[in-house]
Amino acid sequence: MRPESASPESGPPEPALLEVTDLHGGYGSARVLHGLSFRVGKGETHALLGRNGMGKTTTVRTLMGLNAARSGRILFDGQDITKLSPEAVVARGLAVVPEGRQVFPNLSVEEHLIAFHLKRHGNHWTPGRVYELFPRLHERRHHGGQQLSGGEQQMLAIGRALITNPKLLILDEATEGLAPLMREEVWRCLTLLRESGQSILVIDKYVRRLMTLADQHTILERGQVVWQGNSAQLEADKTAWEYLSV
Amino acid sequence: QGSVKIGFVSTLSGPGSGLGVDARDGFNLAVRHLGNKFGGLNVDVSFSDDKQDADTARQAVEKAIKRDKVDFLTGIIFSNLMLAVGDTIFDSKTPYVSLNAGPSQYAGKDCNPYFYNVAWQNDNLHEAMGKYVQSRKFDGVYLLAPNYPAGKDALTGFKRFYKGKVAAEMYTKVNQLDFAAEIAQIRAARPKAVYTFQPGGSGINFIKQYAEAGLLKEIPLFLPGFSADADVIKAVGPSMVGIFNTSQWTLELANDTNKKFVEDFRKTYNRTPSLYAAQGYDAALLMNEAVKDLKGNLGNDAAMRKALENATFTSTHGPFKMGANHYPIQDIYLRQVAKKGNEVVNRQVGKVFTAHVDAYARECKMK
Amino acid sequence: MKRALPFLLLALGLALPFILTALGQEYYISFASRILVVALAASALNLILGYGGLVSFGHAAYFGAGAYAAALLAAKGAGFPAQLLGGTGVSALLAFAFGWGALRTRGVYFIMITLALAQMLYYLAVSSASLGGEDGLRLSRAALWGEVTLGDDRAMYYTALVFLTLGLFVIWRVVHSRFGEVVQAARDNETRTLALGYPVRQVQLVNFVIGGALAGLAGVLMTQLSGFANPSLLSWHQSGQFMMMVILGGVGSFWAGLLGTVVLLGLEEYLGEITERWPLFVGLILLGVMLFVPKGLGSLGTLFNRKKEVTP
Amino acid sequence: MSLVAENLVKNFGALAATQNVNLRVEGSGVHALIGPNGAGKTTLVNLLSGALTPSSGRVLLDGQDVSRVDMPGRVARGLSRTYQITSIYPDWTVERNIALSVQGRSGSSFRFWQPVAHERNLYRQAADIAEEVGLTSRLHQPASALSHGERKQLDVALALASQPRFLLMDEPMAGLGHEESGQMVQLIRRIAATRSVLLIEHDMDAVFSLARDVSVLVYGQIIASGTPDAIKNDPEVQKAYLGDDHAA
Amino acid sequence: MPIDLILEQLLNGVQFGLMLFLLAAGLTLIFGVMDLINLAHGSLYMIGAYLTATFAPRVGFFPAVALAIVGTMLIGALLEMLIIRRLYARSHLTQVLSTFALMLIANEVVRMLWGAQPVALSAPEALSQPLQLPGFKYSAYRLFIIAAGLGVGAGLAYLVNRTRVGMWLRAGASNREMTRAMGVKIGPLYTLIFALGAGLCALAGALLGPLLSVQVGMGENILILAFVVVVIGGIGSIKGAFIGSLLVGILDTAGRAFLPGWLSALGNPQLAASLGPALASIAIYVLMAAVLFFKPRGLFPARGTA
Ligand SMILES: Nc1ncnc2c1ncn2[C@@H]1O[C@H](COP(=O)(O)OP(=O)(O)OP(=O)(O)O)[C@@H](O)[C@H]1O
Ligand SMILES: Nc1ncnc2c1ncn2[C@@H]1O[C@H](COP(=O)(O)OP(=O)(O)OP(=O)(O)O)[C@@H](O)[C@H]1O
Ligand SMILES: [Mg+2]
Ligand SMILES: [Mg+2]
Repeated sequence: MRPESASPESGPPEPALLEVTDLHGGYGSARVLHGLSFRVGKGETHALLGRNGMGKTTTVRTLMGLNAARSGRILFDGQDITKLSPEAVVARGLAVVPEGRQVFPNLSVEEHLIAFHLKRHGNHWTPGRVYELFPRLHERRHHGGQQLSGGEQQMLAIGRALITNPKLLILDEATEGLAPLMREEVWRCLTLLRESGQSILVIDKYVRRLMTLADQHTILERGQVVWQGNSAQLEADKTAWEYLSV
Repeated sequence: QGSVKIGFVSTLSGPGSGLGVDARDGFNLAVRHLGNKFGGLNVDVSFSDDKQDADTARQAVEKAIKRDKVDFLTGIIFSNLMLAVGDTIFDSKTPYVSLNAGPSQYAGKDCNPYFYNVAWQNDNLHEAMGKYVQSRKFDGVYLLAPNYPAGKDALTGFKRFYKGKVAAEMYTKVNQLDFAAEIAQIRAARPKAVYTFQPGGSGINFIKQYAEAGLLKEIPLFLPGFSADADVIKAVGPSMVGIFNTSQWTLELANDTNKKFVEDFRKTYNRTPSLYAAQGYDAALLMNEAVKDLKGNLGNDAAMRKALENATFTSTHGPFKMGANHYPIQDIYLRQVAKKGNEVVNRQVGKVFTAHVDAYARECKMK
Repeated sequence: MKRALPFLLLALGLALPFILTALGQEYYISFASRILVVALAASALNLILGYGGLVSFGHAAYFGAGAYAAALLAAKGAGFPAQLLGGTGVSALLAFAFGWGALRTRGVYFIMITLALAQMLYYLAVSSASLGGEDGLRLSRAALWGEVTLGDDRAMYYTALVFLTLGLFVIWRVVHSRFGEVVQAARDNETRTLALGYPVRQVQLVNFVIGGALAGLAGVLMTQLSGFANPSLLSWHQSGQFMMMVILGGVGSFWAGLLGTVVLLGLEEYLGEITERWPLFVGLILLGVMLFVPKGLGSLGTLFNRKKEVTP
Repeated sequence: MSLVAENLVKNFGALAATQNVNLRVEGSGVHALIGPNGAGKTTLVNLLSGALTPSSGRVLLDGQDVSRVDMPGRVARGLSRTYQITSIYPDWTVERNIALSVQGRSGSSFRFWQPVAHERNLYRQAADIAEEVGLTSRLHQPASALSHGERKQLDVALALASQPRFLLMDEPMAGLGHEESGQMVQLIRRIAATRSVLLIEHDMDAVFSLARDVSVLVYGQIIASGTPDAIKNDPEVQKAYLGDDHAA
Repeated sequence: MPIDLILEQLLNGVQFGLMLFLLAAGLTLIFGVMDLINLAHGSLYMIGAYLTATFAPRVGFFPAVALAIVGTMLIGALLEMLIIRRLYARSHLTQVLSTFALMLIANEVVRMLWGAQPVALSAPEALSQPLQLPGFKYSAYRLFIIAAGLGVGAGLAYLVNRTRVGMWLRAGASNREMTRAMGVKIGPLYTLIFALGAGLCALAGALLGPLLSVQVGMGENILILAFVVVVIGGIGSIKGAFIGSLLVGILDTAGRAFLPGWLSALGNPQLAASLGPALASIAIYVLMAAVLFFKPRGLFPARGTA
């Protein structure tokens, strides 16, 4: 399959923060990604869409160095990170809110925020600021990760990623399991982050909401990019919605 | 030309292997001194490791009997292993020459024509120390042993000859590590002497801690010889000086066999021989003597038995005499750990028993 | 191929004494009996550990209890069938009692509590004069029929072979039954298994008792093979050895117990023959296997099987 | 057919996760339970299903007190649940996963001798249930190879296979895409036609399209109960949970 | 029984407990925090003792301890890089068999280098005079062991619970992949910690060597006790290991010191003499079984770990 052309009028390409070219990968012998290409500009909020099992999480894992890429290239901030270890990738400025939260059961909320705090990139996020964003976490700061409710864990996962002060924040289903008010909180927070110039790669099932948030959208279908474009184009394009079967 | 085949089954790995290795080295030395020949026949020894496990020992013994068709068996250190393999050996009618294990069963009611012991009956050294401590007329001796049948036997042996006051009779855990509690009890009880039997590592632990507590200078410690031999001295060091112990063998026994043994053992293995090494050496001498007597004709059961029973030779501790129950009748000496030059060794300081017969011999009705 | 394997193995088992005799290696018949007996106990552990996911570090307790029960019965003049029943029964009861207490815990705690319970039994045996202390109990070999006793190598071998085959057959049926399915489910996801309505603890306890009873059976055979029951049968070294065998054989693959026993005892025997430093080489080989075949030797077999065996 | 929570209380140390909850789930249909994160919804499911024992209060199933009945006992009485964080057997095939659950309600599991593989009907039923949740194409794959969404479906399949009369579903839609969410809504509707479903969900579209009754749990207390419309317009609920975008 | 003796025996109990703690501390660090069951822990303890015994006659006791610690840490680091790091992701059972193999190898190598007989190691001259405590004299060397145990406990508790390194360690134990995805370089971190654990083993070996037989296989029986301590306390909890070791030490010592007396006070002294030590031998196992029966995850279950 070939990506539906994004319209030429999308302007001159900004310097890309993340550039993925012809990425192949998967799990052991199971191939999931079949030649994926997309780019995320500096300061851009980019949505990765697609139905269940289409390879979104696999893409994220490959970006983070958790899965090995079989072939292809990942450029981040001008450097090739295709073969780097996860810790080296994080050191370059990526951070992830992983699917399924994966908070540490044996660390308290506060320890999550202290342990992974990285002072860099303007040193924007501190534990205190995370607590401001999620007051609920502050109430629970001495609780272990395992004692938190699902939603609380999700907040913590976001806080834990922010605290590394990343250049690119990746959220894989970050609103999963959040109550509507809370979900709104996250959207609000993402909007704020975006306005502050944070680059974001977001995966979420609330496509409608993403359209107000994201600049660019990439739709995956069976490990390939089948559509790319901005929110307005997405709104207008019927074929895109078919891929999402909404 | 024929050869004499010997199966040497001993503890050659694991924590107890120090004893087995000493016995083996002593045995090998004797074989070498005899020019690799017993009574003109080439000596062919196969060694196997019993891992201090009864069933492994039984297997090794079976292998030696059934596959290698050995003429003699020897090597087992621990009495519980000996008892586990005894029936197998006796059923096969292979003579066994024990270089250490001397269980009371085989000295008494279960004595067997195929079992010969060149070392001792297990109680011998305890009995000797009982007699010596008795002779010192201490008013109150503190007795300590691990809480298992062999430990109780040891104290029974001691008390067979010690008739004085027992300050306390205390049993410890098997394989105990720390003796601080017992040592505090001893200090508080103020006995005039302490006698203990602790096998293997526990023995070393006890002596180290007793010395470290400074008690050695206050309350004399008496031990059976195997708890204070060269291996223990090597492990504990100079703080052992002063400890009394009893043994059928000492470094300084002035017979030619012993002189040659001690000297060559030191030269060959670069360490002081222990009584296990001496016993290993003696076991080889006994076999040699029997083969010599048989003129190489090993097939005949009755002749073999007669040869082993009547063997006369000079062992590392003088002329050897086998009792009616096939356990040695021997002298037992008093030794004391002392500094000699810059070495710490056991000095011979007296003799406790002359031609001592063990307590079970009476019960033996040798078939 | 896979279906034929048990029958091929059985045929080999039946023929082995003749092969050994033909090769002039009769001594190894008794060694083979030992492998069969130990393999029965190890396979019983595989039922608990491999299929049940419960790492019991006290398996020697049931093995040894069976042995001591048989030795005590033999001293009272009981015959072989009575010893078998008695030994197996005592071990089953013991496994029930120990399992009942231990199954409150999980994971490493389970390892340690089973160890503790077995250690208690060990110290009891060592310090008890009526159980013979360190020396243990001796017994004479039981009569099988007529003049033949289990002291005869071949009689012992075939007896062991019969019981190992029986034991493995029982394990196979249990593992592939509804019951076995729940046992494995509880291993893989205990909470969900409870939520599906299965009485996980009871199931695990029953499985534990089956494993314990089979180990007791092996213990009885052991006394007939060796002529004694002694504390080392109860020791943690023995428990550890069973565990090593199962892990080496491949946890939860059906043949783990047999395979692990053959390889481990075989290695020790072979290397012990050629060098006094055998532990060094056994260690190196075990390490090599674990580094390169982490799921145990049994998993090598799955290279040939289409259906993947499930390991925790 | 009724499932009743009576003055249920659950404390975790100082934290009162459930405070005097009274809830009645009756007859076929969907009873939705909504509430902010950490309100105690999962805790309530745990109490109802028997995974947790209440600090005080009672759980009644068809009028009988089951507070002291363990989880298997409640399943035997027709009460099953799904998990917020999927709980399946990752190394087993989808088919074996479901068959295991079918087995639980069809005869004793203390059968030691018959090979389970010969029980064709178990696998037939498993295949039917896989069809119902939409996993037919995945039947012979190990569950570990399923995507996140598919695992959710499998989780529901496991609960369904134990033939519940009452089904407690803890966020079945979480992590599902639009299409799958839609399918799940259909599925729940079908399930609820003959069974009593207590549905916990943050996806309000799903909740309001499915539920017959809605209860709102906040800080361990039920603050409102009623029809979807009544709840939608309840100002308390809007303030505590829904926010503006669901108003009217 | 005089009160002084009771106090002394209590102190003996504490002292024995802290002896075990020296070994248990490293064990719970590796086992609880890195989630590795390391049976070779006892071998590192043995190596520490042998190295100290080798150096002590040449350079004196304390420098020898330092050298042994450094040496054992190097061996530990090497071991981690060559073998142990391949085991983290493996099941506990694979770890058990692999480290058991390491134990066999270590025993044999030590036997090749030092021989089968035990070697000598004595307490330093400086600590040979007992100290006068109120009521009784007590071995200065054993007091030194108590101090070392307390120091190690405090240091480790601080490291694991208060420092970022400790947090990374705990995070890595529960979810290695996610910890890497948070930017923690787990590889070198684990090498370091394993070496630290080896260093603690060496310290234990060096300090216990003057009281216990330094011989091949010396680590195995004491390792079981250390595991008991760790499990009673709750795996991964330094505090738990500390309390657990005190409990075990005091119970074991009290059982040996007082039980026979109490039993004979109840009647038959003959029975008491044999029943007492029999009970004392299993006392700690009874304790462990009882603790786990009522608290299946130990006294101080570390948060969230199984
Ligand atoms: N560990 C694994 N081993 C093998 N295959 C896997 C594994 N994890 C996922 N897959 C397969 O990879 C494909 C893509 O999965 P991925 O998790 O990337 O999808 P996704 O787009 O994130 O879906 P979702 O929206 O459900 O999270 C799926 O078909 C899945 O079955
Ligand atoms: N085992 C536990 N120990 C201590 N506190 C707990 C435990 N389980 C839950 N909690 C606390 O109880 C409260 C309720 O948790 P619960 O998981 O029931 O919330 P929930 O309503 O399901 O939330 P969500 O919608 O986010 O899943 C939370 O504050 C949580 O931190
Ligand atoms: Mg995903
Ligand atoms: Mg919840």
